[in-house]
Amino acid sequence: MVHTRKVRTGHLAAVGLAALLVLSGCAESQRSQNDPNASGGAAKTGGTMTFATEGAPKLFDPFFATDGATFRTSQQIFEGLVEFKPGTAEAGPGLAEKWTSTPDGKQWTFTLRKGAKFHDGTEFDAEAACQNFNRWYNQKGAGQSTAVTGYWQDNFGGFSDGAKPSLYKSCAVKDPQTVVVELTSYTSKFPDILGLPSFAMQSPAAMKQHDADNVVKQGDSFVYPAYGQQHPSGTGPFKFSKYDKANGTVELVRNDDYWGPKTFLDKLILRAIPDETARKQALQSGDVQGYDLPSPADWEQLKKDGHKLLIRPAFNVMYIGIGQKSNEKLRDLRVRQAIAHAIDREGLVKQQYPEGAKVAENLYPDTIFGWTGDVRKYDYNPDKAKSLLAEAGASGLAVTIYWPTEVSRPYMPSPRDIFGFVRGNLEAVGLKLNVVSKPWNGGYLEDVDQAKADVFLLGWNGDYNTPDNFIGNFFADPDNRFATGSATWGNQLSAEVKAADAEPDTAKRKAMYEALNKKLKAEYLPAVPVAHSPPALVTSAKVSGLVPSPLTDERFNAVSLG
Amino acid sequence: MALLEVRDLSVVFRSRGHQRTGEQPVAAVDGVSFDVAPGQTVGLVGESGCGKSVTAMSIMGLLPKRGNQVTGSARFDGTELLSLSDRQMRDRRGRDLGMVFQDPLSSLNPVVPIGLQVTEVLERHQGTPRKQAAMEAAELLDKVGIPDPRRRLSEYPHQLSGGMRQRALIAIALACRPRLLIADEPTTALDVTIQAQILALLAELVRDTGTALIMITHDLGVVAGLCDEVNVLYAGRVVERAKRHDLFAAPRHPYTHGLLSSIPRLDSPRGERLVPIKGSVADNIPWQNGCAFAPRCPNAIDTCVEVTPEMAVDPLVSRRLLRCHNPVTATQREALT
Amino acid sequence: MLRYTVRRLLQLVFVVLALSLLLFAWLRSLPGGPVSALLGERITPESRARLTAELGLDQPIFVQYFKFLGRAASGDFGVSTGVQPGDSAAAIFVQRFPATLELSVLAIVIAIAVGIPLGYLAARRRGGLLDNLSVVGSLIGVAVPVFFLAFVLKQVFAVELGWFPTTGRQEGGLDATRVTGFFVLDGLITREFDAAWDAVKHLILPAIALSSIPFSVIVRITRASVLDVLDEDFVRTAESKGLTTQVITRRHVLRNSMLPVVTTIGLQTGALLAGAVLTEKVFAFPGIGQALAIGFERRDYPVLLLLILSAAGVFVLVNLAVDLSYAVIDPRIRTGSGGGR
Amino acid sequence: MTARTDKIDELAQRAAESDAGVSLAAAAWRRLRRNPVFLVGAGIVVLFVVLAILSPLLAAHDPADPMLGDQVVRARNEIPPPQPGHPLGGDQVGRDLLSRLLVGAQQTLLVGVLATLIGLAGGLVLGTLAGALSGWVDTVVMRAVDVMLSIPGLLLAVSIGALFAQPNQYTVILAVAIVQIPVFARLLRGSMLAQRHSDHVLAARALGVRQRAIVFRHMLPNSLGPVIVQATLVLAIAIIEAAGLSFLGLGNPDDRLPEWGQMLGQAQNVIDSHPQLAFWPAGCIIVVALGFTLVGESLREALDPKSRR
Repeated sequence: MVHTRKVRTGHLAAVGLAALLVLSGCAESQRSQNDPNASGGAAKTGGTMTFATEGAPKLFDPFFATDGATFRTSQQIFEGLVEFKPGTAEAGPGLAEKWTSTPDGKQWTFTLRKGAKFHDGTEFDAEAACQNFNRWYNQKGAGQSTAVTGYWQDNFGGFSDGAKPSLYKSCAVKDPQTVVVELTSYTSKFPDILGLPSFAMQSPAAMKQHDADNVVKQGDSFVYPAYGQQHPSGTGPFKFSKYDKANGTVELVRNDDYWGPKTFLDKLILRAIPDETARKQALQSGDVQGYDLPSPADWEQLKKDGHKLLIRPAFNVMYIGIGQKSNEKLRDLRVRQAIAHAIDREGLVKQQYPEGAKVAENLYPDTIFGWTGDVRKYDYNPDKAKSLLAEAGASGLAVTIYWPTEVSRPYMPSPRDIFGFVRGNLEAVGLKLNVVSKPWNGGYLEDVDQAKADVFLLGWNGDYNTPDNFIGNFFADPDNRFATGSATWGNQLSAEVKAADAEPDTAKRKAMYEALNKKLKAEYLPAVPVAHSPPALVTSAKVSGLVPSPLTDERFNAVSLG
Repeated sequence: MALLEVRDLSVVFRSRGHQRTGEQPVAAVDGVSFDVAPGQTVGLVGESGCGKSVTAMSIMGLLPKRGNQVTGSARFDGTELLSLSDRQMRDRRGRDLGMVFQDPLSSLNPVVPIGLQVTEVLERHQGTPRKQAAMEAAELLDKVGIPDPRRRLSEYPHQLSGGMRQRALIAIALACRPRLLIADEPTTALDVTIQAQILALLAELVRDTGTALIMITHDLGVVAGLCDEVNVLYAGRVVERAKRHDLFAAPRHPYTHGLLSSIPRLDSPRGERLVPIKGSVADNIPWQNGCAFAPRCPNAIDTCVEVTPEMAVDPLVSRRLLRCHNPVTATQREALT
Repeated sequence: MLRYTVRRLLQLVFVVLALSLLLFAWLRSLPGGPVSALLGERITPESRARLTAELGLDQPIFVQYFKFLGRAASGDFGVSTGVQPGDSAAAIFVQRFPATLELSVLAIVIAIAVGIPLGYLAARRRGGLLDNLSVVGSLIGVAVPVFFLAFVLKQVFAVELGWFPTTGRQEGGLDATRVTGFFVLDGLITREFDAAWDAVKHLILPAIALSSIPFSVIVRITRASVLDVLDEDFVRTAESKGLTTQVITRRHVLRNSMLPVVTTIGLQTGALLAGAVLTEKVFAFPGIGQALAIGFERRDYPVLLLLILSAAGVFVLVNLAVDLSYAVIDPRIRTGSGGGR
Repeated sequence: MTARTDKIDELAQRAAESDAGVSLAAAAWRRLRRNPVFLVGAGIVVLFVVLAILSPLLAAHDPADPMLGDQVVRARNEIPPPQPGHPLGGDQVGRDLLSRLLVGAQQTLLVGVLATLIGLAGGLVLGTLAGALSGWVDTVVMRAVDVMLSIPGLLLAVSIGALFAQPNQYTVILAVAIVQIPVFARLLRGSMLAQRHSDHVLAARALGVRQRAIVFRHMLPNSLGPVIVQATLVLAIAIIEAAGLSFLGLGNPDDRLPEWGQMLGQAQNVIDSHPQLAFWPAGCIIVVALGFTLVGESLREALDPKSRR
């Protein structure tokens, strides 16, 4: 120590400099030399676009993912047999040009696109397609955890070990351009679900080389193999270039062997900026050329500042759930109807929701099959609500109501303010509220799922364009967050939902869903649909070609700068 | 020709914002005059608060600029110290004028090695290069009687004994062979045996180097051992000035007499009782209204509280200046002993 | 000295262990956590039960704790469930620590470089305008919520004036090479000076915001301490030697007034992490602080556990370093004897 | 017996005075009266407290009532502008901003005071335990304190805040308070250790006074000076840290009774489009925090015997 004191700052500096030199000796710039200048992108073709997202991707193998950030990236790299038509939730041709099914809807024949190549250079053909199906079906160990293959289990059920029944049966190669997929039963979801990001086609060779299925449970979570971390290989218009974790940026580059029109951008950089305000300011200051999910409160200002606001068609629903379990008064339809009448949904939507938001009458938006406007409507009518409560002998009923903190969902931009509004409505009709607010991931979902709440605010973002994706998810299992199982009509509801989903005949199915929607409003009313709210994304003025998707499935292949 | 001529030196404290609080400015030093000849040792004696330290500080130019008003004159070798600029004063301090302080521990920088504290003076005033300065420093320490000086150079004040520290301080003060050394209560903080050594050391040094010395103390014993001439201060003024022997033989001012008879003396007959000065400084009256000491003075007469006594040659004993209306007479002294 | 150091290190171990048990037990007892984090909205009671079993979260807390310790010993602190899902908490720490270190260092350097001189001048011109300004200023500096200051800085200098970037550590487009994880350093040693400069620009605003509190405290302490030293006897002695003002300042005043200042600097450096949570959130700066902020929001318990523990560790280590540095400044401590004033 | 205790009390009393008691307090007060810093700070604090107490009367409207709700249009990011009866306009959901600020004063004071008191109480218990009966109690308590002190204050507060399953006003207060416990504990222990060997305590002990009596009659009173100083400073810290918690989303989710930190935290997303929502509460926090800090600092200086500043 006495010595350190003797060292004069001059020496220190010298030492530091020396250290630097030594380091620089062993450190070389690894910049890709042909870096077509970063920011400048006046030309129609070329340039780099940086797009700010809410979160960083968990990994790059969509089959193991359930998070939007991962899909946002993987959808640029991968393509599925089925692709949703840009700007819609409607299934259309993808790597499969067309498909047919047997009347019973159990056997599907897909005709594949010619000339598609994976990024690792291997061909995409029937063989590869079937290998993907079998990969999904044959997951083992940790791969069978709901946390890892959530989408498969939600949509196809079990695995090859047969522990749980599976929708998938087999995949056969008819010729290099044709595959035949067999299902164990009919579901309205198929083949739309093949458009889900999780079920995109990945290069069997690359997956084999990088051990794609080697998921390991470690401690409280799961560790994914090199493939998902480093070497995703699909057929999409962009190729994975690198993931700079320290900086939270994913870099994608143009795939010059793409079978379709090549991208205009040389580079697409997806940068994670969790804080919403920070994303906005990054755009305003030109650090990024666009970002996801601007707060509705900012829409007006962003447009004023000359940015392009792209509003997605609303493909979600926000509802006020009414639990059937703990509070038996709520099992009385009149009480639930009173709640429905008590809520000023027009007022709420006007005040707290972005433009383009609609008051919801069904539990799913009208773009989806089976929607009907001919349902019982509950107008805002406090007096009616009061009298209904009185009839039911539930005046001044004490109700436990849950609302989530530390979260903002597309269907619920500002839970605090929305709840404030709802609370006012409910207290106005004399309900005694026992308010419980919990962090979204700090107990809220948990409690709500265990039906601890009498009344709660929640919603759903659609994955694909079938009723089952909404009400199927809600009610197919009577043991759900509404605890419909505890209601006299609960099991009937579940049965009806399953039946409708399993009905191959389109006309019949439509009728069944419409009937179901009517009953959900008039007889069951396990939840009061409140609003369908369009989420948005925003880009700077010079960005063009980005098409907002109801499924938040935007592709950047047609995007250009300037 | 005197080395230092102090004439009518006054220091007035002005507490900040005294106008608002209406406090009267206090004169800590009130028209003090004395001379110091080369090689001579002059004592400034008095109770604490009588202004002796302030006198020294003002000569050294160490009083804070703010709140102090210094008037009069202090000529050092013909130059008026009081009118020197801060820079010019810095050049003289440590070179022409050295000073030794009361508390050796707090007066040395605890985090700087002794050596550096000595050499820095040499570097400052003589531009001595480090190495050589270190050697000189060692010699200095040796001269002030610090054993094993080389090793001491790298040691820190807390590693030295009290006496050693005081010696070090003296070494620092004498490093540049100043012509005038001011020692402000240099022995008060030390225990008796050490006191004697330090005094001896000082005496020896001033003799060898021909340095003039102003010895500031409240302890007449110290004076007795060292000083050629003694100035007794009371309430900011010199009340008696005399050669050492005259003073001790026959104190004239009642205050001086009081001081003397309040300290034990070896040569006094056994069974003699000590006579303390009654009262305290608090009883003083301002000089304007007469003699500040009057309220405590056994000899006080009416004039003492009416007429301010002036400094005058003692009518009885020549070579002595006195500020008193009614000095102590020989008979009185007899009566006491 | 050595024994002292060892004792302190042992104490550190003790502290960290105690903390880890505390945190672990508490975190585990909380709702949410890994399961909800992994399953999110799609969760169903059935899948929850399955996953809970799979992850062994149904075992008694102590069993879980010791398993955790076992894994921790091999550097495995679990996998992030919210901040960077899928990454190991350790990896997140390793990857983000340099960012926060860069930021903290710059912040504390600013605080010291401006704070100490200002404090000294204030003391020298005591009662003067500069003095009063610096005193009041330093008090205000403590009173302004860090994140608010950060907001204002960002709004004015990044958004309105556009002098600095609003968020992040570096432009993605720069394609900078990573060597050490310290972007500025990397830029220098790989001679990608544009990258280094860009990283610096990203640091400036957050660093200023972050330095506001340490700066204020340092000014105050320096001023007070210098005032104390100024009327020490040895300063008078130094004056009586006719030394130049510079020498007196440097050798006699400053060195003696540094002890309390160093203590403060230590404490403040440790406390920077707290400020970083707020500042990094505002500037979306991918460091430890941001990870903590997101971790709290998304209840990422493995990450929180590791980061809070390491924060505590760093804090204790810094203070140890400070105590040791006394010895460098104050010989009375180094040479054991004497004690102190 | 009584005679003896009286004697001791008298003895200790004298010692106390010579130590930290009346005389010093008086001197301190004399210094304070002249100190502009203190006067400004005290002015702010008094104003704030009065405001807080009277706010229910002063507030023109119910701070929880979204009376201007119909002027809120999130889609166009419109909130009620200043208008007759609502000089500052409304907030994100149309509640009268001025009324919220006024009532906010009360809640803020509540947070500050409660947090400080809890911290003080906790510290008092621990510190007294450790300081009074040294030995293993001291060791154990101080180890615990060290553990807590080994996390930077705000970080600890945030962690604690995050660890409550269901945040509310009191979890916030608690989070902020717990952080202060070790600080107070340290403080008390220190000054009590210093006193354990002081004359009056020794005297009392010599005369065989019961430990408890010594601690409570003689040691505690003399330790209060620094504690009071710390308390004033902590009040400011508590208010600021509460704001920090809200900013991180760990604040009190129920905003019917507003608190400035909460208001500031909630305004973070509209700070650029509706700065007033952030700047009003922020301004209030800064001024009040400054007020308490000024008082605290000037108290500290006044009570510090060797301070000439």
